[in-house]
Amino acid sequence: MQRIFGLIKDRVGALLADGTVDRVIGWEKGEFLYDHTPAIFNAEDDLVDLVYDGFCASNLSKYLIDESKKDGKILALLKPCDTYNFNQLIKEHRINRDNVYVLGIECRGMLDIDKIRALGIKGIEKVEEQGDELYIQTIYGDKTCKRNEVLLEKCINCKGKEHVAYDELVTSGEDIPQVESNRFEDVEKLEAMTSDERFAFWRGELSKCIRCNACRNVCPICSCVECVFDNKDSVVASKANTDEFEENLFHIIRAFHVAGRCTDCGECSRVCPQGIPLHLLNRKIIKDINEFYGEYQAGQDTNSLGPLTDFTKEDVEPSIITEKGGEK
Amino acid sequence: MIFSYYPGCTLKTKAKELDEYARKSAKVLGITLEELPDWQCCGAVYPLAQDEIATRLSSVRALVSAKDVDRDLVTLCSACHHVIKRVNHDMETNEDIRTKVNNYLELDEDYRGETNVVHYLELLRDVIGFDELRKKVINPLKGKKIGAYYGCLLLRPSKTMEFDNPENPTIMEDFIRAIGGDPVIYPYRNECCGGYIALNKKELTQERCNSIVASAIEKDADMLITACPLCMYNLDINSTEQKLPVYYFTELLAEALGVK
Amino acid sequence: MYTAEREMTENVLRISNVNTRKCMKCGKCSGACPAFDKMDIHPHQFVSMVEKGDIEGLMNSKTLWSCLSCFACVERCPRNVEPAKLIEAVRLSVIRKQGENRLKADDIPVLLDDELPQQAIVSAFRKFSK
Amino acid sequence: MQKIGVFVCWCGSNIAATVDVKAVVDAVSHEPGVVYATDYQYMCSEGGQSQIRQAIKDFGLTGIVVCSCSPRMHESTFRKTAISAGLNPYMVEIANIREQCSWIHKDREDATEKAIILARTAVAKLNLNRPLTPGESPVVKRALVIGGGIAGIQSALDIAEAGYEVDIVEKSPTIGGKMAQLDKTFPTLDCAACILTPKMVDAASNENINLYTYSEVEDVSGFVGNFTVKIRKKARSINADICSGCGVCTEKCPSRKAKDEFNMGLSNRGAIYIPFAQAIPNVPVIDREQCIKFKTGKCGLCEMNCPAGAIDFKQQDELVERQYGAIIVATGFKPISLENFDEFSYSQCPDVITSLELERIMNAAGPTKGKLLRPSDNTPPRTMVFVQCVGSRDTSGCGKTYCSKICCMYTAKHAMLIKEKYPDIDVHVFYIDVRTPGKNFDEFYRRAVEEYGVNYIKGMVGKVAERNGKLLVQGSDLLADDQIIIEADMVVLATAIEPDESARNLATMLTASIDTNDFFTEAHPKLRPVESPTAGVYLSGVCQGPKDIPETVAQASAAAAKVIGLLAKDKLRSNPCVASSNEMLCNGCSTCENVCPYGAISYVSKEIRSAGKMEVRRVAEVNEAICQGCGACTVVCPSGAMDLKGFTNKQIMAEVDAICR
Repeated sequence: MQRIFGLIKDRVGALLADGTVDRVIGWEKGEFLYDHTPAIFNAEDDLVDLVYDGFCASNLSKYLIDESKKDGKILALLKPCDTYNFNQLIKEHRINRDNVYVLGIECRGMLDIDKIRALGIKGIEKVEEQGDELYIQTIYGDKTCKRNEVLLEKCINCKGKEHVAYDELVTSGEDIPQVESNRFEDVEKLEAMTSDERFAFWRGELSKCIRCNACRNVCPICSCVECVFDNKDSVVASKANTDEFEENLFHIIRAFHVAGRCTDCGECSRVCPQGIPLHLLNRKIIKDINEFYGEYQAGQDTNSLGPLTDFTKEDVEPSIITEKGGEK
Repeated sequence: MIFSYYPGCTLKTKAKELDEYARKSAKVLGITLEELPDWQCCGAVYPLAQDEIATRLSSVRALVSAKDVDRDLVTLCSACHHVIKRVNHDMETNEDIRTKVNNYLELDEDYRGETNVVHYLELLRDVIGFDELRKKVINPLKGKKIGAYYGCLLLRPSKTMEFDNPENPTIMEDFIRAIGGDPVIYPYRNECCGGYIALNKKELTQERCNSIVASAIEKDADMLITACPLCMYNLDINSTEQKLPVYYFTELLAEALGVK
Repeated sequence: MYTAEREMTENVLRISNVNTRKCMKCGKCSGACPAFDKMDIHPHQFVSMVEKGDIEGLMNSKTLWSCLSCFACVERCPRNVEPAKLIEAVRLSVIRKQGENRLKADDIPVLLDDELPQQAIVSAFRKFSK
Repeated sequence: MQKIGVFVCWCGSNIAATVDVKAVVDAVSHEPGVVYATDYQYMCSEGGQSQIRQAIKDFGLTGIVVCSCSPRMHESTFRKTAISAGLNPYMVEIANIREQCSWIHKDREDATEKAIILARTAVAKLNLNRPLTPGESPVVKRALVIGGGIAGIQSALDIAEAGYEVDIVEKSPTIGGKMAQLDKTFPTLDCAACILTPKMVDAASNENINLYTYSEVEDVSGFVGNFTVKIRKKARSINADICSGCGVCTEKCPSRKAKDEFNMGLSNRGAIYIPFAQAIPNVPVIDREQCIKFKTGKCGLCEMNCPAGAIDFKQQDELVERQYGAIIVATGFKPISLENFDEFSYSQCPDVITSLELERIMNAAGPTKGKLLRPSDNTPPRTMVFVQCVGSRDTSGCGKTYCSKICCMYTAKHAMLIKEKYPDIDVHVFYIDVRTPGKNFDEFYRRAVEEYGVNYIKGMVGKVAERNGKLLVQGSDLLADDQIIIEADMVVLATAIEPDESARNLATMLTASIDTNDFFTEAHPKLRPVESPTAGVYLSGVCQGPKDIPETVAQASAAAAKVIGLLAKDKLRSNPCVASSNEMLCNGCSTCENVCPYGAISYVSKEIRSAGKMEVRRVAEVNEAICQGCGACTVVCPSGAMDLKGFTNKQIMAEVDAICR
C-alpha cells in the first residue's frame, strides 16, 4: 500500500508540475485515521496532505460534476469501481470529460473499521497494511488480522480490478487477490421471504432512518440539480412531511430514481450512520433487470441505452414481471 | 451417470428381457441404473378420478425415494411411465391432490413433483444421444425392417407426457436407425392394442391387434418393437390373422450393443 | 332435474373434473374411438348424457366396460373436454357400490394363460373392481 | 380558485338504476371549488347540454365535471358544449360512472360510493386544470398501404382515384396476394384471376400509385398526418428499368430445386423466376439462396441469355425514406401450420392436402394444369373427403379458438367444382356446423348438396390412415350415430387461417394494438371497424379478422374513405396535452430523449440563473408539434423536470389523494 501511494504521489506531482492538470481531487487525512476525506489540491506543495490507503473508500466521481465545470483541468484519483460512476455520469452528460484527467489507481479493497473493531481490536492508533495482512497498533498492544476479513461490503462484492475509464493507470504490478462472492445472495434471502416477512424486515430497517440524507448526498447517481425531495412543488416533497413517510418511502423512491443507473457502488450503505442495508434495495432492482432484460452493468460504457430506457421487441412481457415479482 | 430406476412388476416376471437387456445396455452406455429400494407396483393404470388418493400413493413413494437421492427417475414399461409421470404431474400442479397425498404420507418435507421422470427411450435420446448410441453399436441390425409400436400410454395425453409428437412420433424410429435398422412407418403405430380389455373382451383386442399388425405388414415390416409388456402380449398372442415377431426394444438394443 | 339425478351428476363432474359445457358436439371423440363398435353409448353421447344428467342410463351402459382408456378422445378433442374421465367417473360410481365389482379374484384363473403379464390383471382389476 | 359545476347524468337507467345520482350530486357539492351541482336524465341530449351552457353563464363557471359515460364516448361532445358557452374545452373533466361503475357493479350502495369517489377525483384534478390551446400540424398528402393483396390494391385504387398519391409496399415479388392463388370464387364461381388481374393492372398503371414490391417496411416514426417510413427494397438482382419481362432467363435457369411458393410447394421453380404469368411487376427475381451463381460463383446463364442485359448480381438492398399522412395495414393471412394435427396425416401422406393446395391443383395455371390428380401418383381420384374446422374453433391449444369464417363456403365451392367437372367422383364433407351467413351463401351450399349430390356428414374425422394407397378416413357420423370409415383417394383439410407473420412486428412499429391471435384491433368493434386505435392507422382485410373477398373489398374501400377524409384536410389540430420541461430542474441527462418514441425531445445549451448565479446548462426542449403526449418522458425524468400538460404530476397526485381520502 505504501508503494502504490508513493507511485501515485510521484505521478500526481509530475502532472501538476508539467501543467497537464491544474487541480487534483484526492483524499486528505480526516479527524480519525479511518475517515479520510475528499479534498482538492491546487499545488504540488499541498500534496503533503494527500493520503491513499485502505480507508479511502469514498467515491470521488460525484465531485466531478461541479469540478469539471470550472476552468482548468482537474486530475481525479479513481479506483476501479469509481470509474463505473464516472462513466455513468458521462453518459448522462453531467461531467465535462475534457476537463478531467482520470488517474486510474490500483485498489486492494477498502477496509471496514467496524469489522476491525468487531474482531475485538479497540483503541486503534495505527494501521499498517502489508500485502494481505494488517498490523494494527492499539493502546492495548499490537494486533494483526487478515485484510479480507475486514473488507467493506462493497469490496467483498468487488466489480474487479479493471478501470472502465482512465487517461492513465498507476499500478504496483503486484497481484491483487479477487474475492469470490455472490452479491445477490442476500437479495435471494429476501425474495425467499413471504411478503409479510419482507414487509416486517424493511419496516424494521427503514424505521431506523433519521433522514440525515447522507445516502442521497453521497450517491453519485442521486445528483439532480434539485432533488424532488427538496422541491416543494414536486408534490413528493410535501408528502415527505407527513407521518411515517420517510422511513417507508424515501428510500424506495430513491431506489426507483436510480434504477438502471445505479452501479452498485455501495456508498449508500457505507455512509449510513444507522447501518441500514440500503444497497439491498438497489441490488434487488439490479437482479430483476438482469433477469428480465439480460445482464447489465450500469457505467460499463458511456453510450449504451440502459435497459429501462430502451424498448425492444424482446422485452419481457408485463405479465412475466408481475408473476416473478409476485408472492413467492 | 447414475439414475434411479423403477422396473415395475412385470419386468421382474413376465418381461424379464425388457429389464435385463435395458440394464446391460445401460452399462455399456455408461449409465448406472440404481433400482429404487422397496419399490411397489405403480398401480398399472393412472387413476383418472380426482378423488382417488390411495391409488396414487405407491407412485408418489417411488417419486419421493428418487427425490431423496436427488436423481432423475428412469422407467421402462410404458404403463409404469404413464402412471408415474402423470401422478408426478398431479403432485406438481393439483393442489388438492398434493395436499391430501402429503397429509397421508407425512413426509419430512412435502413432495411437490420435484422428481424428473424419464423414460428409457428419452434417456437414449436426450442424455446419451442417438448419434452417440450409433457409435457404440457393434452389431448393427442391417436390413431389418422394424416397425415401432408406440401404443397409447407413452404418447398420450401429450400435454402431460411431453414425450413426442402424439400423432406422428419419431423417437423409436430414430432409435431403430441408431441401431442400424430400417424403421417402417405405418399409420396404426399409435393406435391402442386393446390393453387390459384382453382379459374380458378378447375379441376387441384381437380386432385392434389384427388391424395394427396388418398395417405394419402392409408397409413391409419384418418385426415390431414395443416398450410395454401388455402391448407385447397383445400383439403377439391376440393377432389372429397375420403374425409378426414382436420384441422389446431393449432386446434389439442389447443385440446391437453386443451384450445379448 | 330431480335432486337425486342432480346429485349423481354433480358427483360425476366432481370426480372427473370435466366441464361438459365446453363440448361443441363435433364428434371427434367418437370419430377417434377404437372401441366405438363395442359401445352402446358413444363418447360424444356420453358427454351429452352427463350434461343432461342421465347418469342412471350411463351406469347401465356397456360403454363403461369397453373403454380402453387409450386417451385418443382426450388427445384429439379440440375443446379439451376429456370424455375418458367422464367414463371413469361413472364406472367408479358403479363399482364403488357394494357388490358391484365386475372382476373378482375367483374370476381370474380361468382368464389366465401362460403369457399373460401381471400388468393386464392388475390393470383390469383396477378398472373393474374396488 | 376555480368555480366548478358538476353535472351527473342518469344515462336513462344505465347509471341511475345502480347509482344514486342525487347522492352523488349532494356529496360532490361540498367539494372544494364546486359552486353548482345537478343531475339530468340524458346529459348528452340537447336539453342536457343547454343546462350545462346555462349554468356556465349563470354561475360564471371556470370548469365543469360531467359524471357520465367513458370519455371515449362523449368527451368531445361536452368539450364542444363548453366551447359554445365560451369555456376552454380543456376545462372539462369526465368522471366515468357508467362503464367503470354502474355497468360493473350490482350493489347500489357500493356503486354510489364509487361514483362519488370518481366524481370528487375529477373535481380534485379540475381544480388544477389550466386552459390549453391546441396547435396545428400539417398533413402529408400521401398514403401508405402495407400489403399488396386484394385488400391493399382496393384501398390504394380508391385513394388514388380521389387524387392522392399512394404507395403499396408488398414483401413478395408481385402484388396479388392470396386471391391470385385462388381458382374460382364463391358464391358466383367466377375466376379469381379474371377479376383480380384487371385491378392489379389498374394499380400498376395508375399514376398516383407507386408500387414497392419485394419490399418491406423497416421503421415507422412520426404520427398522424406526418409519418416517416423506412422501406427496404430488397435486391431483386434485376435492373427493373430495362427488364422487358420476356422470361428467357427463367427458362434458362438450371436450378430447379426451389419449391414454388405460388403453387404451395406442389411444383418447383427456378432460382430466377416470375411468380406467375400475370405477376405485377412482370420482372423476375433471383432467389439468392437457390441461385448457383450466388452459391458457387459459377453459372450466370441468365445473365448470358438476357437480351436486355438486365441481370445485376451485384444489386444491393435499397433503403427508401418516405413521408405519409396515413397508413393502411393490409397484411393479410396465411393457413396455419398443421404440425399439431398429424392425426390427419398431412405430413405423412402427400394425398392429404390443404384447401389452398387444392386451389392450385384445380387452377389451369397450377402444377397439374388444372387437372384434378393425386400428388402422390398423378392419378385421378375417385373418392374425395373434405374435413372442415381443421385447427379452427380449437381451445385445446393446438389450433385457433376462432372460426376461420371462409372455410364452409370455399369447401362447398370445391365440392361443387369437382362435381361439376368430374361427376363420377364421390365427394364427402365432414362438418361440425355449416356456417353460411351471407348473400346467396346458404343457397350456394344447398346447391352443392341438392343439385350436385355432395355428401355432407355431420361429424369430425378422428384419424386418417394410409392403406394400400388409399386413405382410410375414420370419422363420426353423428346423425346416424355411427363411426364410419371412408376409403378416399384424397383428403382436403379446411385449414384454419391466421394473420401473416409480419403482423406482430408491424404492430410494434406502428404502435397499433393486436389481439392475442395477432389480428389488428379496431378502434371500436361496431362504430370504428376500419380504424386502428392509433391515429392515422387504418385496417383493411384479414389482418383485422377472418373475412371473405367481398367483405375484404368493402373494408378496403371503407379504410380508403377514412384516409381520403384525413388527406383532404390541410391541417390537423394537435393535442395540447403535450410534455414540457422545467429548465430550472432539468439535469440534461438525456433520459427523456432516449425514451421518447416520437423524437420530440432535443437538448440545447441555455443560460440559467439559479441560486443567484448564471450558468450554462444543457436542458431538454420539447417540440410540441411532434409530441403526442404519451408521458413516457415524465415517468423517467429523475428530477421531475418533465411534466405533461393536462395530466401534470400534481394533477395525478391530487386524483390519487382524492381517491385515498
